[in-house]
This record gives sequence, C-alpha cells and structure tokens, in this order.
Amino acid sequence: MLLRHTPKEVKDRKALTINPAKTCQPIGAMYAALGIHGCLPHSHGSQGCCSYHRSTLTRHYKEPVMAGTSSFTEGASVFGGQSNLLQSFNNLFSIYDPDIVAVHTTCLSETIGDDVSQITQKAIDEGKIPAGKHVIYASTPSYVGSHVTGFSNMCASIAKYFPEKQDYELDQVNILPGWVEPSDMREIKRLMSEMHVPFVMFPDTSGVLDAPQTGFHQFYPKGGASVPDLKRSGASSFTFALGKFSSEAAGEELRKKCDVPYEVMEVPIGINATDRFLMKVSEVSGCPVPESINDERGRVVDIITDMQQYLHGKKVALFGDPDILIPLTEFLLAMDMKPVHIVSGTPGKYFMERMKEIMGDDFETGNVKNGPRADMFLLHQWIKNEPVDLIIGNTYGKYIARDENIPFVRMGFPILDRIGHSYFPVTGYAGAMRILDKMLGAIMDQMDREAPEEKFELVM
Amino acid sequence: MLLRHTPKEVKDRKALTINPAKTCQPIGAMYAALGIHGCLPHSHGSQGCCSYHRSTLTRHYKEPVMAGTSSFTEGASVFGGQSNLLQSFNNLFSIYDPDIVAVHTTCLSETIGDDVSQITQKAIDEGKIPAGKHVIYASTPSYVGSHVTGFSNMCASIAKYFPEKQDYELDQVNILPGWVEPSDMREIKRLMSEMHVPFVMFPDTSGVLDAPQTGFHQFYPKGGASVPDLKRSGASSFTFALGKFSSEAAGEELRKKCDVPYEVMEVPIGINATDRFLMKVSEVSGCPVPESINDERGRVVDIITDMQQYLHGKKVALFGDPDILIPLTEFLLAMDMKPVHIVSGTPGKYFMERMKEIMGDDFETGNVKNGPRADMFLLHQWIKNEPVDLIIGNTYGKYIARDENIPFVRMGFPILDRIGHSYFPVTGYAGAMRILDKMLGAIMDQMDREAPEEKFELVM
Amino acid sequence: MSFEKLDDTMMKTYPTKVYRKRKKAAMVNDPGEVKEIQANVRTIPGIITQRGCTYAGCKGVVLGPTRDIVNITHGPIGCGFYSWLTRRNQTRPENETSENFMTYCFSTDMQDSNIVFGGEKLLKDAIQEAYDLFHPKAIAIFSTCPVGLIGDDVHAVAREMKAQFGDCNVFGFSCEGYKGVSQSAGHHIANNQIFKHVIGNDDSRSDSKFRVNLLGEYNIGGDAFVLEELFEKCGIELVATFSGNSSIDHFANAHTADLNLIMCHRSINYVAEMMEVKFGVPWTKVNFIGAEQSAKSLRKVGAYFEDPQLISRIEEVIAEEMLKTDEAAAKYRPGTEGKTAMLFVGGSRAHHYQDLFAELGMKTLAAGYEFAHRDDYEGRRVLPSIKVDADSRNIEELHIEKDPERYSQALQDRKAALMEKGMEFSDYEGMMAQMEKGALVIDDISHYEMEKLVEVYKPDVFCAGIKEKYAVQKMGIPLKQLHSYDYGGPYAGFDGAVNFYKEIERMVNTNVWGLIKAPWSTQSAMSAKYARGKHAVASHT
Amino acid sequence: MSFEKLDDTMMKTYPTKVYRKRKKAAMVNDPGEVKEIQANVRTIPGIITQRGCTYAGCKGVVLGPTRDIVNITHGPIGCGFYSWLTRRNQTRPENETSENFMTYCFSTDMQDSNIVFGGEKLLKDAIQEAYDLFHPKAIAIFSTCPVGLIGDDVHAVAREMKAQFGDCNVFGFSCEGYKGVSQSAGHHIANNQIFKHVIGNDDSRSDSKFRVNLLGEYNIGGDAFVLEELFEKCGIELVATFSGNSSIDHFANAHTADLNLIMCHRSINYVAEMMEVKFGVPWTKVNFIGAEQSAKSLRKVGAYFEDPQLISRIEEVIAEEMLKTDEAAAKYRPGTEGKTAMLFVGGSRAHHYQDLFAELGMKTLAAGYEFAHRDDYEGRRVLPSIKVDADSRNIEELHIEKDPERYSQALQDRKAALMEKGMEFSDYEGMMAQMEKGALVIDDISHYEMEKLVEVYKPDVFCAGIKEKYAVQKMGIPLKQLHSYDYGGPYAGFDGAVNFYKEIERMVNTNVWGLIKAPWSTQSAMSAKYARGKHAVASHT
Repeated sequence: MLLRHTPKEVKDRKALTINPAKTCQPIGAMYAALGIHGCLPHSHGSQGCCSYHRSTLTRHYKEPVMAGTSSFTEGASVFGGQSNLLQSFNNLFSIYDPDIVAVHTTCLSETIGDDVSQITQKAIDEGKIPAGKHVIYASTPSYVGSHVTGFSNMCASIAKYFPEKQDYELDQVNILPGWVEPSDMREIKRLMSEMHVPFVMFPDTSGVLDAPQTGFHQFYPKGGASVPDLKRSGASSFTFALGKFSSEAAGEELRKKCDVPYEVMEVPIGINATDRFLMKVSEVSGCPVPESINDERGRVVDIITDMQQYLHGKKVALFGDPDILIPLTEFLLAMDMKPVHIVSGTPGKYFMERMKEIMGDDFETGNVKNGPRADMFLLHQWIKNEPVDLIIGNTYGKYIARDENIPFVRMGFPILDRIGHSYFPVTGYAGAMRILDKMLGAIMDQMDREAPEEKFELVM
Repeated sequence: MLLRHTPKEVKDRKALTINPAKTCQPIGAMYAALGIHGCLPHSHGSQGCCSYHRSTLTRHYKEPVMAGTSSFTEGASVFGGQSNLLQSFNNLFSIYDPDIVAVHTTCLSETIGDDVSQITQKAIDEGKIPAGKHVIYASTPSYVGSHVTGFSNMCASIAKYFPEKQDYELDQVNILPGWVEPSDMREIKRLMSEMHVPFVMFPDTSGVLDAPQTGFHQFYPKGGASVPDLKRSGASSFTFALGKFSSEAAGEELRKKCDVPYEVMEVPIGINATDRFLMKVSEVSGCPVPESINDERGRVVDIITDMQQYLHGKKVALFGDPDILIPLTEFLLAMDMKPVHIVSGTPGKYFMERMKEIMGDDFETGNVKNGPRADMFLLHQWIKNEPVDLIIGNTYGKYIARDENIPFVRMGFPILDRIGHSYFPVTGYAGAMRILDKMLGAIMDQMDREAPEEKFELVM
Repeated sequence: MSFEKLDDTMMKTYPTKVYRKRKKAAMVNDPGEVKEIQANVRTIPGIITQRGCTYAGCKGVVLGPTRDIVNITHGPIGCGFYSWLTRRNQTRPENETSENFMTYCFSTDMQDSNIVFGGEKLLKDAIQEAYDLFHPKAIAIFSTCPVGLIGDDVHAVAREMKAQFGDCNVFGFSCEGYKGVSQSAGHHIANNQIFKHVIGNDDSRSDSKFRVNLLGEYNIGGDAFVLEELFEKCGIELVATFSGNSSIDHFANAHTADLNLIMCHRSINYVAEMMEVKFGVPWTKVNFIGAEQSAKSLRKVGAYFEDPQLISRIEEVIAEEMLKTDEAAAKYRPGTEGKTAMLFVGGSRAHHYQDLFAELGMKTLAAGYEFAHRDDYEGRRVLPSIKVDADSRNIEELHIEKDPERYSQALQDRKAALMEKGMEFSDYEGMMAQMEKGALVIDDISHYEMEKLVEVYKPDVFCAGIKEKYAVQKMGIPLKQLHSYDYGGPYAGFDGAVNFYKEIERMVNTNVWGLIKAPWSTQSAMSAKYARGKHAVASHT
Repeated sequence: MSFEKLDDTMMKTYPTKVYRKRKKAAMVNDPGEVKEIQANVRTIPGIITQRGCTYAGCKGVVLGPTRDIVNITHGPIGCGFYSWLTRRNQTRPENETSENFMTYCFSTDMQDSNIVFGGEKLLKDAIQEAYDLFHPKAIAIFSTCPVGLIGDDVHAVAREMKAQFGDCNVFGFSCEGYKGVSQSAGHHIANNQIFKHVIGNDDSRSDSKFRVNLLGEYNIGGDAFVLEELFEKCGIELVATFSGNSSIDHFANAHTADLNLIMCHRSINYVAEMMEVKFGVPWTKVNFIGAEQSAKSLRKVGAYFEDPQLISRIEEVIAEEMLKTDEAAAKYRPGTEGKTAMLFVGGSRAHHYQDLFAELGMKTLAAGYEFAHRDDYEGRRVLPSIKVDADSRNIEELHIEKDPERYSQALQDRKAALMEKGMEFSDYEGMMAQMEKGALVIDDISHYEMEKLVEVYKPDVFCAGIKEKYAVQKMGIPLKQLHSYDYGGPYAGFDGAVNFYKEIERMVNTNVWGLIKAPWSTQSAMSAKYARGKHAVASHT
C-alpha cells in the first residue's frame, strides 16, 4: 500500500495536517498575474517560494512559467526587504522588459512587515519604474487562507489598479472567471462570443499557459488580459464574479472603484450552474441564449439521460477548491450521483453553507469539511469507512485511488501526471461533456478490467 | 481468456474470416443517407438487414436511427421486390413524410436482380412519389467491398442526383468529409468557418446523430446537408474529397456532372494530413490560414513535444477503415510511434500502396494487410507474436486488449461501449489533441496500475 | 382513454391498406373474452418495424448462446458481424481451457464471385479451416439470404464434412433472412435442426431423481445462472437449458430428462413438442420472471415429481427467497406504486415482465410481441384455428415419430395421472388472458404507433429494444431494453426480481429528465440591455 | 565561438551592477589552468534563477528520501505541500508492513495566529498527534521562514518531545528558507543534524569484510537500487546510503563502515568530513555515472580493501557489465556521435553526466551548477582560499572531536598507507579540471543567460530542471531533467548508463521537432481565388 499508515479510525486532529488539500497564497497570486498580458509575477521573499511555485505551475501546465524573486537572505530577513525589492524592480524591467510587474508577498516578507506599497512608491519616486510600466501588488502571506485566497487577492489588486471610472457606460460586461484552467477561460469566452456579448475577462491565462509550440520562447505569450481592456473594464455595465472564493473580492473592488455592479455566481460547471450563468448574461445584456448553445446543452443532457444507469447512485469522493467543488457537487447530484465525502483545505464558512443548500439531506449523511485539517488523510479515512465508486480531485488523489482500487478522475490543481486540463474545459456544457466522458471512462474501464469473463460487456 | 482459441501460430486462411475488421455495404449507405436533412434511408431487402444496421448505428450513437425496409419474404425473393418497394414508397411518404428517401440495396435484392432505378421510375410515373420529394438510390450488395464502399456508393448517388450544373461559379467549395463522426464533420466545418471559406458539406451527420435531448423526438433532426445546398454544390469551385475510399467516387460524380474539379485528400487526422488539407483550402480559396488555427496547431505540437517520451517507440496495433488508418498511421509515425500491425477488412490496392509510402522501411518490418481475411483474428495472432503497447480500433478490440493486457484506445466504427466519439472530434488539430489525450491516458493508466509501488509516479 | 381515440391518433396517418391491416393487430384487451388478434403476418413494406429476420432468430437467438459450437455464417460479412455478441448471452465454460467460441465471429465473407459461381467450395474450405484451427465438437452453418437464392446446398456440404471429419458434428440451417415474417421462423428452423442433429445423441443418464430441461431461457444478463443456482438449491438437476449457458453436450442428452419446462413458448415449443412425440417427455409452461411466478413454477416441478422431500425442500427455498424479494419490494415499491409501463418486445417477455411490474405496483398499459404467433396472445387453444399461410408453409415441419426404444411411457403415464388431478401440460394460456381489461394489445407495433402511444399515454417506463430506446427517451420517457437488459440483470428468479425492482425504481424516479428544459426555454430571460444597477431586478415571469 | 561574443550576447542587457557580478560567474574553461569562479554567492534579486531555498535543500534533498522518519514541516502549508513527493526519490521498504512515510506530507499548517502568538504549542501538538497516529522511530521537524523570525525554538520542542516519548528520536532543523544563498545551506544543516542526532546511535557491526557507505546518492529514478545490486554482486556491503532508499537505522549504523564513498560532493561532504574526524572513517570521491567511471569507482573500492578475491570479483563484474554498456553504446552512439550538450544543474550532476555524454561521443559545450561552491568547480584545493561570507557564516559549523572509543585508527593507518601508494582520499578535483578547454562554465545560470546560450549555441540537448524545461523546448531543443530524470532512469551504474544512452539517443533524434513549423509559415499558400480548374497548379515557391 502506498498510504499504508492511514488508519480507518478517524481521530480528531488539532495541529497536524497530513496530505493537504490546499497550498499557500503566493502561487495563486502568481497564477492570477500570469493572466495579464505582458505581466511578470514577482515573489517578494525567499527564492525557494518562487522556485516551488514556478515548478508546480510548470508541472501542471508543461509550460514555461516566468517569475522573479527578491531572493531574501538572512540579512534581508533581518533588515527588511526594501533593498531587494528595489533592486528587483530595476533588474526585472531592465532584463525582462515586462509591461507590468505583479508583486506578491510571502510569509517571510509579511512576517518582517515589509510594506510593498511604500517600497513601490519609493521605486516610482526614484524613477526605478520606467514610464508606462506598471507595478501592482497583493498581500499574500502564506499563513492566511490558501492558494485560492492568493488568487483572489491578486485579482482584487488588478481590479483596484487598472480599471478607470468613467461617466459613460460601455455595452460590455466583465468576466472574472475565477481560478479555472486556460481551457475554461477559453470556453467561457467562446460562450460569450456565441452570446454576442462583448466582455473583458481577467485574469485570462489562455494563450499564456497553453502557449503554442512555435520554435521560439515567447517570454510574454500573446494571451492574457490587455492593459487597455483592463482599463476599460471600469466602464463595463456589469461584472460577473465567478466563484465566491476567487472572484468576489475583485468584483467588490471594481464596484467600489468604478461603480460597476456585480454578482457573484458559481463557476459554470455542470448544467445548472451554466444555465444560471447564461441566463444572467442574457438578462444583463438583453442577448438571448442562441440556438447553438441550446443545442450544446441538449447534447450534454442527452448523454446524461443515455448514460444514467452508469451514473445513478455512484458514490463519489471529492477534494479541491471550493469554487470548483460547489458547482461540481451540484452537477453530480443533478445526475443522481452521490457525493459522499468532500474536503477542501481552503477555509471560509460560505463553503459549508452553500454545500448544505445544494446537498440538502445528503449534507447530513455525507462528510463535508473545509479549512484546517480538512485534508486528504481525512478524506482517505472517510473512504475507508464508506467506500466510493469514484474519486475526483487533483493528482495527489492517485495514491488513494490505487490503494483502494477506486476509479479516479483528475480535476483541480495541480494535475501533474496527465495532459488535458489546459486544453479541454470542464466549464460550460462542453466541459460537462468532458467531465462525463472522463467519469464514464473511469468507471467503465474498471468494469471492463474486473468483470468476470462471462460478464464482460461488448455494449455499454 | 476471452479469446482462448486464438493460437499464436499464424496459418494462411483462404476461406474462413474470423472476427472481421469490416461489415457490409448497406450500413454505410444508411449512415451516409442520414447526413442529408429530411432523408429517410430505406433498405431494399430482408427486414433483418435494416434491423441490424439500425441497431448497430444506434448502439454506436445512442441515438434514434430511423430507416425503412422493404421487408422481403420468400415470395418477394422469388418474384422480385418491385411490389415491396412500390408499397414502401407509398407508406414511407405517407407516414413519415421525408423530403428524400434514400434506397440502398442488399445482397438479397441484388442477387435476385431488382432494378431499383427502374422501380423508382415506375413509382414516379405512377405518381407514387409526392411532388417535391426525392428518391435517391445506391447499389450496395453486401458481397462487394465493405461498409465503407456502401458509404461511398451512397455519397456518389447523392452527388449524381442533387448538384446542378451551372454556367457560373460560386465562391465556395464542397467538402466530402468521408466516413467520420458527427463530431468530425462539425470540427471540419468549424475549421472552414475559421478559414472564412464558404462550403457545402455532404453528407453531414452532425446535428443528426448527435441530436440534443429536447423532450421531443424530432424524426428528422435539424442537421444534415440541405437540398438547396446540395443543389448549389454543383456550382462550387472545388471539391475536397476526403478519404479515397469513402469520397473519391462522389468527387468524381460531381466532376462528371457539373465540372467541379476535385482532389482526393486524406481525412485530416493528425498534424500532417490536417496541414495538407488546410494548405489546399488556402490555395484553392485564396484565404490564408488564420492565426487562430496556427495557434491550435501550435498547441497540439506543444503537447507532442512535451509528451514525446511517453509516445516514442511505442508499438501500436491498429484496425479499422482505410481512410482513418492511413492518416492515423502517418500521425503515429510523425510522433515516433511504431504502428507495427495494421488490418482493414475493406479491400482496395490503394491501401497497401499508400501505407507503403507512409511507412517506408517500417512497412516491410511491420504487418499490414487489408481485404479478405484481414481480420482481427489475424491481428491478434500478430500481437501474440510481437506484443504492442497500444491497440487502437473499434470496440471489438477490447477482447484482445483484455486478454493481452494492452492499453486500448477506441477509435473507428462501431464504438459500442463508451461515449465521446460523436462529441469529440479526432480530426483537425483539436482531434489530434483528443487522440493524444486518449493515448497518453491509456498508456499512463496502465503505468500507474502496474508500476511497483516504489516506481509509482506523481509527476508524468 | 378509449381505443377509438387511440386508433384515431395512432393510425390515422396510415394509407387505407395499411390502416386496415394494422387495425387487426391492435385491440383493447378483455381477458374474459379473448378476441382474435392478427399476428405472425408479414411486416408491411416501408413500415419501420422492430422485427429482425429468420437468420437472426436462428443464429442469434437459439444457437448463439451455445458456447462450444463453431457457428459459421455462410454469406456476406454483415450477417456474421451483426450477430457477433451484440446480445448479452452469458456463458460460463467449465474451466479455463474448455471450449468457448462465444467471443468469436466466423463467416465465409462471400464475395461477388461466390454469388456468381456458387459458394459451396468456399464453405467447405471454411469448415475445413475451422476444424483444423479449433477441432471443435461441432460446427454449425447458417445460411444467409443469397445462399438460398444461388442454391448452395449447405446440408449436403455439412454431411460431407461431417463424414470426412468423423469426430465433429457438422450441420446446417436454411435460415435465410427472407424466410418467414420475423425471427420466429428462425426459431422454428433452429428447433428442427437441433432436434434432428443433436438431441438424442447421448443416452447416458445421471442417477439424480429429479431431472428437467429448461427450454426458452437464453441467459440474458445471467438469468440462467440464477435459475441454475435455484434449481440446485432445490435439488433438481437441470439436464439441459435451451440454450442459455449451454453446451452441445447438454442438448445431446436432453431427451433423458423427466420433464421439459418452457419459459419462452414462442421460440422453443417445437423442440418440446418433438421431444414429447419422440421420447415421451412431457412439457409444461413455467415462468421464472417475478417472485410469485418463480415460486409457482418451482411448485409445479414439485407437484410433477410428487416427492414429499422435494416439495418440502422447494417450500423451504421459496420461503427463504421470498424474504429477499419481499424486503426489496417493500424498499422499492413506494417509488413505483401506481406508475405505468408498456412492453413491446420479444415473444414471451412482453407477457412475463408484466408480473414483475405488478409486483412493483405498476400497471401495464399496453403490451405486444415483436414476433409472436396468435397462440402466444390467445393461448394454444387457438392453434387449430390458425391458418397456415404461405410464409409459414415455407418452414419445414419435421415429421417426428415415437422412438421405439427410448420413448418413455412411464412419463406419459405420469402426465396423464397428473392431468387428471388438474395439472396443466402442453399448454400456454397466452398473454391476453392474463392482462387487465382495458389494456391495449398490439402485435408487431410499428415505430409510428409506438411514438403516438407514448405521446398519448405517457407511460413511466417503456420496455422494448435498442432501436426504440433513444426515440422513446428523446420523449423524456425511460426505456428499458428487455432483449439485452441494457447490460443489467439478471432479472430471472428471486435474485433477478430484486435487481429488476431496483432498476425500475431508479428509472422511474431519476432526476435527469428534469434537466431537459433549459431555463430560458420557459422564462423570458432578457430584461436589461447593459443597464447598470438593474441587475438585481429580474424579469422572470 | 569566443566567450567575448557570448558575453556580449548573453549579458549585455544586464544593468551594470548585475553585469559585473554575473561576469565573475561565467568563464571559458581551461583545465590546465583552472581559474577562480564566483560561486555560492547570493542570487541577484529580480534575476530569474534556477535556485531554491535552504528548506528545499534540507528537507527535500537530504532527508526527503528516508522512508521511516515522519518529516513534519513547521510552517505555513506551502513548503510542506511543494516538497511532497515532487521529486522522484524512490524507496523500497523491507516488506509490506514496514514503515514508509514517503507518500505523506506532514505540516503544522501555521496560521496568522501562530505567527502572532508563536507556533511552539502547535508544533508540540502536531508531534504528539504524529506520534499517536504512527508511533514512528523518528520525527524530524523542518523550520520554514517565519519560524525563525518569530523565534519558535524547534530544537527545544524536539528535545522535550523526545524525552517525553522515550522511544522516538525527535530532532529539528533550523533550515529556514532565507538561510544561505541556495539549497546548499540546507544540505549543510541536514548533514549537521543527522550527524548530531542519528549517526553513531547503533554500534552493531555485521561480519562482512567490505563495508562501505555511499554518500550523496539520492535514488533518483532508482539509481540507488542499481548501485545496491552492483555492490552486492561484488560482495561489498552497503552499510548506509545517504540517503537514497534509506532508513534511519542505516544512518545510525553508518559510522561502523570502513570507507565512505562520496557521489555528490556538494550535498554530503560535511557528513564525510565529520565521520572521519569523529570515527576515523576515510572518504574518497567516486562517480557511478557512466560506465567508465563506474568501473573506476568499483576498482577504487577494490584497491582500498586490497583483497585479491574482492579485486578479482570486481573485475569479473566490470567485465560482465561492460559487455552490456559496450553493446548499448555501439547501438546508440551512431545516433549521438558529434552531437552537443549543455548541463546546468545541481551540485555534482553537471559534472558527472559529462562522462555519460562523452561515452555517447557527445561534446559538452557548457556546464554549471545551481548551488555548488568553488571547490565543486575548482577542486578542494581551493578550500582554504574561499572567503566565508556572511551568508555562509550563518550556517552552523559543528565542532567535532575524535570519539575516544569508536575512532578507528586502523582505517586511518590504512588510508595513510594507501595514500603513499597514490590513492586519493578526502579530495575532489572539481568539474573544471575535467572539462574540455574552451567549454563554457557558468555558475548559477540565470534564465536570461540560459536562453541566450541556447539561442547562440543551439545544443542538441540541454540538461537542467523543470523550470527550464519548457522554455528550452519551446526553442526546439530537448531538455533532459537531471533532478528528476523526467521520471525516467535509473542512470547510475552500468544498467543506468544503458538507459541514458537510449534516452539521449531518443531525445536528439526524435522527429517531433520537425512538426513545429506549419507549412504555410514557409510557403505562400494562397494562389487561386476559387478559380476552377486551377487546382492542379500549385504555387509552391
């Protein structure tokens, strides 16, 4: 057994996290910053953080992930990181010529109390930031929240910095897609185009973290939200903040700064969440949902009705980020599946509240937990107590899946051992199809493998 | 073992086909006819043929497949099927109100020598075909060619019947997509739209055999090539006949009838075949390949370069239809994979010629065969003699895959035990991504399952 | 709902000739006064039908499930291809090396030259190759449409090859697709040849006391496995099952059984009849679909043998099994009670499965067979009055005589004695006598009629086959395949009943049909046009 | 290509200060006259670097591969998360129930309240919970950045808990990420604590004659498995490997070995030095990367023990193994001969792997380390001249003394005698002495320099890590990870060499790079504008 020390008996832990279902803020800030065109993320702290974040994002995307670091040593930790950051600005702009540097802090710089905004101001004052270049900054101490919080904080910083308040209103909306994959951002953009609704999306990592192979390393790939678009987002008529955990803060900043009304909606995963999103887009824009989208929807519903027998009643264990888990749980329930064990390391009361709403009675009978010690060790223990037919989560789920011989669908962050997540969306109706394809494949592969020979099916 | 009687030793067979890698003509004619909007296929023969074809198409698509049959009994077989067909026309048009009835023959009606064209003429003469309605017809004896030939014959009939010769030329091209999935037709149409090249595609089963769930059974789903479009195809400036086996005959008919020049090209599976197709589209239309397509291409090449270590040198066994196998083999070779065993039940010298061209030296060292007795029994024997890392083919491959414990990717016709083929294309660059996703998934799933615990990988 | 209205809705589009014919195949049932229904007549050309052909009935249904015969389809490739394992007849070979050809498809793959010059040589070569490769006990040849037309004599070829091999039984079937009006003709042909070439080849007899055959059980979804277990539990030996999980050796020995139990009357009654004439083995109709019927059928066997120990063992088993089914019914019935079903399938299933629905508290609104004869509807009592038409006449009726040495007068005496006591033999009451008054009976339902029926009645579940499945489901009604069980099952016996309860409860209560309508299809979505601040004001009507 | 030109291309964009500093870290090699290179200095802020932190070097590199220690990261969740199995240190527990915590990640998941009020209580509770759950032999605590800043005394906590448990060795590492300038500081810290808390805890001694430790071998890709097998074949006992496929029990017993063999000089030389001072165990540098070097290293062991039987056995093994590598080289070398490589990785791999490339007939154009010191480049002879800067001074230097009871004078005498005969001990010649004249050496290469280097030199393969991989590959050059082997390997020993030959041959000869350019990017595609009949006239230029 790969996880041979995990006992079936669940005991409360108050201090030890084992096999976390989250990581720390800065990587989220880095990911968000990569969704701005020409932006170079910068990690203000020890160089190890930056190295870890770049490595993990790289393994997830199999793409170059460029980011600077203030490379603290003990001296900087004692005397403050101002000098390191000033030096960094100088070097970053000289060597890599970014349009924007997006600084995020780390536990180190936060613990010693570096004031990045003041240091940045100093850099501007001292002329260290070239004209026309931008520095944005998010406070992302690793000991608060999770990687999702870090993403949210950087999004909020973008929303605070770029949008310009106008006295006119543009016939366009803002889409804050939340922490989803480049493929998902691409898919949401496609849906918006299909709806004929003009929009600004940020962050937008499509075209950045799924950059084509060209024989040339484009240091700033052509994707990402552009600065002019970001500026214009202040004149949009509405903001869709998708995913309360990752997008609400940015939506609120936009409202505060530019009076753009917003609504927090679920990331459009599954039928119902996508329905609600498109209904709202239609409502806000006056553009009807076109037949082409209606047909897409009909196709995925068709798969569900056709394949219902293989989905019905299947118990599922889920782990990952709240903005994904919430609509995913709703989707599974809509198909009569049974999400029985759910953990997310990301803290926040809303998660349990919303899950209770979605799950109804299943919430009481199921195991749902988020925040501290809502980890994969606990999830595994739950599974040992009530086995499931399917596990959905990031790559780390493969250990449990193998030990317990449970079909496994990779979804979430990070996925280190398969391709697909950056190219095939899980959002929208197309994404629902992908999820179905994956789930049915995993379940049926096991059936095919384990069926006695006389029960081996040709037709399914 | 599921196939416990298959010996390793290969002996020549001259009469017995075991586990065929093909089926008979009429099902192909039925499939092609479903790609015309408002068309009801009709099987002129025993009702069993129609039942078998409808069942197999239904199991493949999980969709209603409507078709009539002349329901021969012994009497009809002795005295000829004219009366049955005349009665059929009357009933089909009265009850199901199709715009077109597409008749195909069977071994039965062919053996007794029914002249469908004469019977149809009689029906017209007797006023049995309502005004404005069409009857087209293809000769598809089951003892000639294969299901692919049947498809080709019905396509040729469409091309003979509908297109109208004009003295002017339209700025549009014809696409004969060959026997591919609705998803593939949809994808090729998307590529054409992206190229801004107007086109007529036929047959086009998208929107027919992937019809949305609407709560209503639309007897003639809204997809399919329309009669006006088919008529206008005679004025197109060029015809792309994709897949020599399935589309050349129709291309030639269009040329003969309407002087539309054509080129037989490979079905755009994999990088090179898609490149050639788009280059030719660009050449013919004067429309450049847009950046968006270039980026798609770059993304799939990126996956290939990233994942090369898992693909390189992997031995593959393939079976299926020649128009698919040819570009698929080229694609695998381009990625340094080794297609070592290839069979197709469909006869035709071109297959071996083209494979030889594509495979070069690998043709001599590999096992390639098509036509009579090029069946899955032989393929399995070859595999027993030289094991492979992957099998690609239709659902029937699962028996070999399980017996020999070889990763298996479903591709071809029929796929009876998984979803996806009708929704996710294998053509174009998007299709190449899908193929990669599936192949890597299959290979890596086995690695994950069989690795000793100490070699179990987190990152791949 | 009156039949008149339905007739109107369901058939009004038909041309007059079609209407006249189809009208005779549809009627409102009255079990008290079973009327004549049109059945086993030609399908109307151009009508979209559920039916398949004679070849399918012969090769696919009856012989398909037997694992140790190399079944060679003589014809173009399609027929062999389509009958390659596309139904789910399960089989469990004795051990890992024993013969099992179920996963294989053998065909002569006839080409046009064979059509022109004849295919006998090809067939002989194919049989020789099969023999050389596999050395099977038996090779069967199935004729497809062109074979009959070009005049290949498959029986002569079979005789020749059989003589040549010496250790391999070779026999052929003239089951060309165009023979008869449906699969039913194929069943008859299969029955004949199995009887001629196999049954009676092995006279050995085990010493167990209660030896029966189960006829017309094809092990769809593992049904036969359940019944095998059930019989074993009761101490009854199953000599042969025709033909679920079967071996040709079982068939050869089948005539030594004491009783034939018939499940699917339509497909196999010929074998039972012939066995009775030749060997004196009585037959009685059973039904192992549904808990009640299973219990009843088991008791019938007990009653036949009149053995107190057997009878008490059977009662023990029934009591034990009924615990499971009662518990399951209690669990699932609240979800199914009062719901409705329609069944249009097969030659016995449309009848048998009504019992299972009844156990779920579900009403069968309409039912009909795909390839049955009048006796399957009206009961065997109408047999003498059935007119033999040209199509039926084409099917050989074997002339069977009493086997002077092997005929069991003892069994016939037992039968006579039991009949005195009221036990039924050689009879089948038919579906209509058991269906509710007012329910609809339609033979060989057309696709068109089916759609109308669903539209009007809106049943909670529809039972048919794969060709009907997705059309019905597109209408938002779940369809349960009763040919293949949708790759579920088993549904026979008590364990099967539990599975079926659960499955139907799932199907009639799933939420997924609720996903069909998009919210914008019922609500007017557009309200604002990029109007700021109005986002909270929804315009839902 | 001259360095001047490269300097120009590679560094001209740098601000002056950066340029001045980086210039000292890059030079053209002359093995005859090894020049001073700048190494182990601070990374310049804002420079995109390959380097990680002290925590990574301590927890990830040295302790990570040991399976039976519960390694608790004390800090916010990220550090523990990222060092959770993301390198491929393989381990093979003795049996199915023996301890293996490699697949687990343990963290105190510090929250802001812990930053404010201190995290010692949290840490104690976490240790207690780990103990209660797993009852491990040992628990190690790794400090992350904030721990040092807020002043948590992990060592005091460790002592307290160890005393409390009695049967569990608990020890901590002050390996905060900001200590030192790279992972290297973490190695040193790990060396110190392992030496203090573990090595020497078990004096038992097997009776085998040739007992060695292998230091600086981390079982990436199963390298240690290959070497274990090789040593066993030769009859040499591996007492402990630091730390590939290791158990804490091996460490405890390591001081009883007769010789320390050092693979990765950078990461582990401290342990070797300390063991020699305290226990008298001599050390010598070996290299099991490449067939020639593996043979040489084995012979070194033979020479050390001066046992004719051992020496002859070693020669037998080498002869046998070289058959495999020679055959493989003959097979793959035609595809690699004359091709070029660059290596920028680690603290020894950039050196060792040059031997493997040489065996493939490939030229190393440029190489450099990520976290090495000057001695790794220039050889240990420069040790006295290395200035200890503020960053290095932060790392504790343990004061080690001779263990009066366990110090082996005999081994030291043997060492002295062998040194007389010319055998090398306690030395490492460094990378530069072995590299070709004219090759480029660059320490701590920046991303910017790397891209320029690839652009200008266009090597056939580039060796580095995951952060570099896809940027280089976007340029059409394959990158081989030498941290994780791209999840391939093993590459150590003779079997490993065969794997590496094959892998590199694949990488430098694959066709896939040829797919990068779309045909329309080089040809003018558009010719006709829907012009009929012109389709045959291609306009390819």
